[in-house]
Amino acid sequence: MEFSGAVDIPATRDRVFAFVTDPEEVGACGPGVESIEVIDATHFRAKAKVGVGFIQARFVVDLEIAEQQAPDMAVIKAHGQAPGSAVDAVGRMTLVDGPEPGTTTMQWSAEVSLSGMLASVGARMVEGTANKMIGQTFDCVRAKIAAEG
Amino acid sequence: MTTELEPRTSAAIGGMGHSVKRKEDPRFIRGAGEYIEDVVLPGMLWMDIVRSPYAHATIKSIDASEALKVPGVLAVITGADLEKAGLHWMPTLAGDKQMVLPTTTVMYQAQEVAAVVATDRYAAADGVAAVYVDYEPLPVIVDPKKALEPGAFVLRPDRGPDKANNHIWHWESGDRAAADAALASAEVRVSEDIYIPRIHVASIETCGCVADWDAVRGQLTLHMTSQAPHAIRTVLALVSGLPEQNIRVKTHDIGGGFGGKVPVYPGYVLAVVASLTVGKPVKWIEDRSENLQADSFARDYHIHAEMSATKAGKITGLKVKTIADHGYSDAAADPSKFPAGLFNVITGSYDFPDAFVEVDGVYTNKPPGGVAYRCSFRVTEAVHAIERMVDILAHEIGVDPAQLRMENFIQPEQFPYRTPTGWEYDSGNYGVALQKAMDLIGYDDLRKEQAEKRARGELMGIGISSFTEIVGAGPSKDFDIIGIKMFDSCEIRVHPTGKVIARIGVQSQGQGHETTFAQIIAEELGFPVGDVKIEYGDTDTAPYGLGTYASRSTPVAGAATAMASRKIREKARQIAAHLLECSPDDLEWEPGKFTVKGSPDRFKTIQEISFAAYTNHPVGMEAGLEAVDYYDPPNLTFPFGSYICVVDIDKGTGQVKIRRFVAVDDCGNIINPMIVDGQIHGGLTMGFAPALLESITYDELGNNQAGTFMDYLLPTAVETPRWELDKTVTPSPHHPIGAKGVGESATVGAPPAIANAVVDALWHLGVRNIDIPMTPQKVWAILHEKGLA
Amino acid sequence: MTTQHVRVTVNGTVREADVEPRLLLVHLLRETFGLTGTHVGCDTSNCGACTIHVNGLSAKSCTMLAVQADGAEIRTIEGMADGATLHPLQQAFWDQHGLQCGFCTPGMIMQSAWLLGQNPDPTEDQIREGISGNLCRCTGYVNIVKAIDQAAGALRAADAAK
Amino acid sequence: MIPSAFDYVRPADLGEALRILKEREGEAKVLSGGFSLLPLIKLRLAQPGLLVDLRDVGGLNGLTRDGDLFRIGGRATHRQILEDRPLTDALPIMKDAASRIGDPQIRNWGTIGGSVAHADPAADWPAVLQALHASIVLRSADGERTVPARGFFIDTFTTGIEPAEILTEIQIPFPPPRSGGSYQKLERRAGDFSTVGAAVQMTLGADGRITQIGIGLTAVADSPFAATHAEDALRGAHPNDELFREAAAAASRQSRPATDSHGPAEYKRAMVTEMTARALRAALARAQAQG
Repeated sequence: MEFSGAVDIPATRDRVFAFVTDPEEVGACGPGVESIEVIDATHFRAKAKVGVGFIQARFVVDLEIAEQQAPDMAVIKAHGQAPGSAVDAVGRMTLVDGPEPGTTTMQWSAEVSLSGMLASVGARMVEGTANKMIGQTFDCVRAKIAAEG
Repeated sequence: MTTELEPRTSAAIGGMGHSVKRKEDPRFIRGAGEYIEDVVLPGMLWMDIVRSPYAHATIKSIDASEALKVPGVLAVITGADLEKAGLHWMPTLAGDKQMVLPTTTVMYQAQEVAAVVATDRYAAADGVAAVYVDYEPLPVIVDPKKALEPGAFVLRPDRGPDKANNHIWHWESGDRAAADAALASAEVRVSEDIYIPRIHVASIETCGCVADWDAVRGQLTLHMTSQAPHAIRTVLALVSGLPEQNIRVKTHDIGGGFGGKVPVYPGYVLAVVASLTVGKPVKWIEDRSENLQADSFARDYHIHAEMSATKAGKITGLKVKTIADHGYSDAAADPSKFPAGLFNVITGSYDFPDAFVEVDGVYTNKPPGGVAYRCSFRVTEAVHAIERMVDILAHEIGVDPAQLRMENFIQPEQFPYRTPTGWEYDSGNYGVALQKAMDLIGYDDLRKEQAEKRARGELMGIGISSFTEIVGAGPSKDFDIIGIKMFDSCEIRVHPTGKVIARIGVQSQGQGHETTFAQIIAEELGFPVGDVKIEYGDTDTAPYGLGTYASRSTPVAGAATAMASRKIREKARQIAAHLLECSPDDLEWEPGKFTVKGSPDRFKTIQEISFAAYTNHPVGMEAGLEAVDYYDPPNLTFPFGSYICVVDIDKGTGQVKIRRFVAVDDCGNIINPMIVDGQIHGGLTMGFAPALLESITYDELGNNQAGTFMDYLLPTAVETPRWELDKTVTPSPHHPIGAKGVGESATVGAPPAIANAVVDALWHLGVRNIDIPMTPQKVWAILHEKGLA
Repeated sequence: MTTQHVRVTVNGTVREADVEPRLLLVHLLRETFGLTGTHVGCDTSNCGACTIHVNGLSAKSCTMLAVQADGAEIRTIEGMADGATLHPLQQAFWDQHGLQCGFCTPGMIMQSAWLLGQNPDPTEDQIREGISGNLCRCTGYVNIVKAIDQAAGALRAADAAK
Repeated sequence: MIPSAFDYVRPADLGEALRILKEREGEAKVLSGGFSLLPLIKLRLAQPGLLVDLRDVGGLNGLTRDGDLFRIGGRATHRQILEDRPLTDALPIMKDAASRIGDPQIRNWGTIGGSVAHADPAADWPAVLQALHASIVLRSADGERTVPARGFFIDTFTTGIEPAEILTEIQIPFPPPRSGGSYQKLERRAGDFSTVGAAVQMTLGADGRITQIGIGLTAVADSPFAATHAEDALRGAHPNDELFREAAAAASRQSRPATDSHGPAEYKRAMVTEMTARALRAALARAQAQG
């Protein structure tokens, strides 16, 4: 599954870049994240309860900032597992100056692979759900940064 | 000749030709059958299996610590544990090998990764959820054509550097040059790509076992769902090193098999290892998703067929090239010499001067494939291809498909008939069967109706399938499974009071062996069928046999039963002569008694003779009345039939509705007409299902898209057509009772009749082929493309 | 592990057990009470092999919790025959060869019994619709339909004789 | 398939049920029938901490006519609805839908409230209730509210129901004279979830024009929805086949189906057109048959 989009954020590229590469900050925006454990500067592990409605699975997700060029670009790889299911994703973010001075446009794309029971049994809900969760994640990023003023 | 067989025995005896009510039914209708899940042993533990979400991945680590904290969990078994004992690999029936548990890499979604042993099934399931396996995904290959491309990821490096690709084997039959020549000089050539997708037998009972290791006695008893318990015992002995006499395989009642219970699955081996490890009986029962996702599959054949003919419609040649997707391991139950089964029966019911067929087996990231769906030896694939091709040719040259078949059938006087791919058909009368089906359904009127409807823009189609089956594997000169020859056996013991117990090497999964085998003995010896008890499925007591699949019970073990009966009859003749004080040659046999020729009041009943065998046998003769026979058939048997199907297509939705379906079958002499009809009803339904409903598909990551009965669509009573049956009877000349086997005929014959009907409804729009299953969305897409929907 | 007390009447006999709330009703019957005539075939309530009667209504016991049945009247295949006398449906399934491997049979008979209670004289279409929640892999349904029709006749005749 | 552990309570009345839901908000899940919920729990795709079984809660399974309203209790089973002649005579669409849900065993135990609160996008009732302009009554410990079915279904498995609320009743307006409805369900096999379902309820005026129209669609978006564009095209118009085809096409354009095992999105969009047109024709015939 491939998804992409763009979001305008009322902050500088430096600030946005710092936010999205800081596990503690960006982690809280991940869907259903319950805890974040920072392993090193580019590796962290999240525990997240994700799903749709009351259909939820507890995933352990290993995240890695696989590439970064401050303050323009970052690639994050995720590898998550729940009993019987697994998810692998690569998210790419490119930051460019936004329409207003001092704002940033984040262009993003994500490739998501779902394996196991959820993919077999939940196929008719997976794509819509993944799309929504990604959208919520970026909305959250914008909202949090915007809230800093 | 094709005549109905009149029973030779009275209804009280109940020999061949009587619709004797089944002896096994009283327990089933009371819920008193004993299926594997009903087996409970003292101290029994439960095993459940951790399975891979990935279709291809490296296992970085397995952390069982949390699982071992779950109350009730006693042990977690991993591939590393098995490796220490050399048990992490096992052989498949096709001579390939398969992991029991992986040590480094998983090869298909839902592959077994670890086993959890616990005090009950709920704790075991909790344990499974608590095992954490760290995977690193690898590239997935689901398309066998991509698997064959140069540079494709090599899935089985364990096969050695000289096999550094995903090609398993090449197999061919017939004369390539002759077939090429026939095609090159043909007036008419037709060719088509036909794909027959993966399907799953999905017997309503899943697989399972209870492994019971008795350390004190050094005895392993394996209660299991198996169609071939003796072969399993031998494989277990070879793999485990346990002495074969200390292994007992016991099958109990089996809730449907259809071939899916022939292979050895890792779960069985794991339960044995678990019982050996913990010293208690261990039960493992698959759930439905495990069954649909991980057990062996049928079909998955990518066929390219070319056929040549004269303009007048005389067929001249056939050439077929096929890619066989076996998943990550070749787990077919085919005889060693036949890696593509009996696929070279593909010339079907037609008199082909020349034919050539080749098949290449390929590895992909799917569960091991190549077993059965009510037909294990690739006959369904062959019949589908040839019956589709004959129809395409008929439409192409504008000859009615029934007429084209009639003009190209092997004629009755040509039997025994040798095919260009090497088979010798025993007997057949194809034209009579087709004509009977045409008369029954009112073929000519249907063609008129179709023409009228087509003029009004309505879509109606008529499809024929005139199949030839090949069953009864098999003659030991050619047929073996992992080296064991494919004979089968029967042992009969007549007790002094004239009651009989017989044990057979085959295994019922619903076919009614307890009744039909008793009828064979009733036919041959005249004991009333109610006095004959049939046993099977316990390797400690039954004689060795290869089991029940490929419609082989009647052709092979049925013959053994008749031959063992005849041995007993000969001894009985000696005893009767002794009792009647005459020469054995002066005695006449009729079912149930020997009579002195010309003296109808001087006779001895088989019951009297039985008693004498233990109380008053001739001096110098061994006491008792017993015989055993291991039957090695001289040839296979070739049942056949003609099916005609009428469909109406809903242009709005693409839904295909089967309006009528007539099936005329010929399986030679019939033991129990009621049971034969039941087999045909079931077989037709398992032919209908993959034609319109069932298939297992995978996404590009190798996720099984039909992992529950919510998406793997077994037909209900609502969709299933109302089958109309009739018969012709052409006995097998070489089988002792002239029978041929019928369990799979209808599954083999039905799909092309349905496919031909659907294509027939759409041919005028330019449609040549639709691969099964012909789902509404597939049919709609065609109608849409043609501007009709 | 918390348990709850369940008391049910099964085929006329009161039976009790302390069970985990998650215990499926089919497992209470099969494993706690040893009534193994009720089978599990699919786990997703598609196949109907686990069909029983709960308070007179046919139900799929693999999709019901044991605790949900607390206080209920349950009838299973083991409760259908009257001693040596088979229920007319059992007799008809035998007469008409309405079973092969026998695995779906108990559920099929229990659903048919409920169906004939609702509709004593069903048409073939109504029979087929009435067993549409029960999958049989062996018989192609032809003889099952015949058996239900035979039993319907027998039950109507027995009713008329009363 | 074995569920993970949970607690279970079977409150004796509605008050107790609502109190428990409030006390254990977030982990408690209402069980009403269970034929939607338990398969998911067995697959461990849902792992509630507590199931609150409404079996003993009385007064929730009535089917009554109250003036211009049909009141259907949340615990009324599909079978009760199927067999309720006053309801199905007035609203044959209810029988169309009830007779096609699952199989007989599921209809014996599955409830309309359970199905509606579960909000599977492929379940049949939500589209029917939207076509009928039904209302949904929700109770909590703090009181009761009645919300329109339209707008209730927010997303896949997500409705406007709050965690501490129980769906107690469905209210359906009694249809005026010259009304007819139909539910057309396309399924792969008997008992399957819908590939596409189209629910239509219409009322004709004395002049034959369509005065009231409701169209609900099943399984072709994240949640069942009302095909308002099609309704707009039909309201006030004289019914005819061409108009129906246009309206059905408008319904299709408003759908957002996903490609899955039931078929590609393109096929489903086409089936929205087909099933909606069929439902419109059948509803019209029934409305006209009423005089």
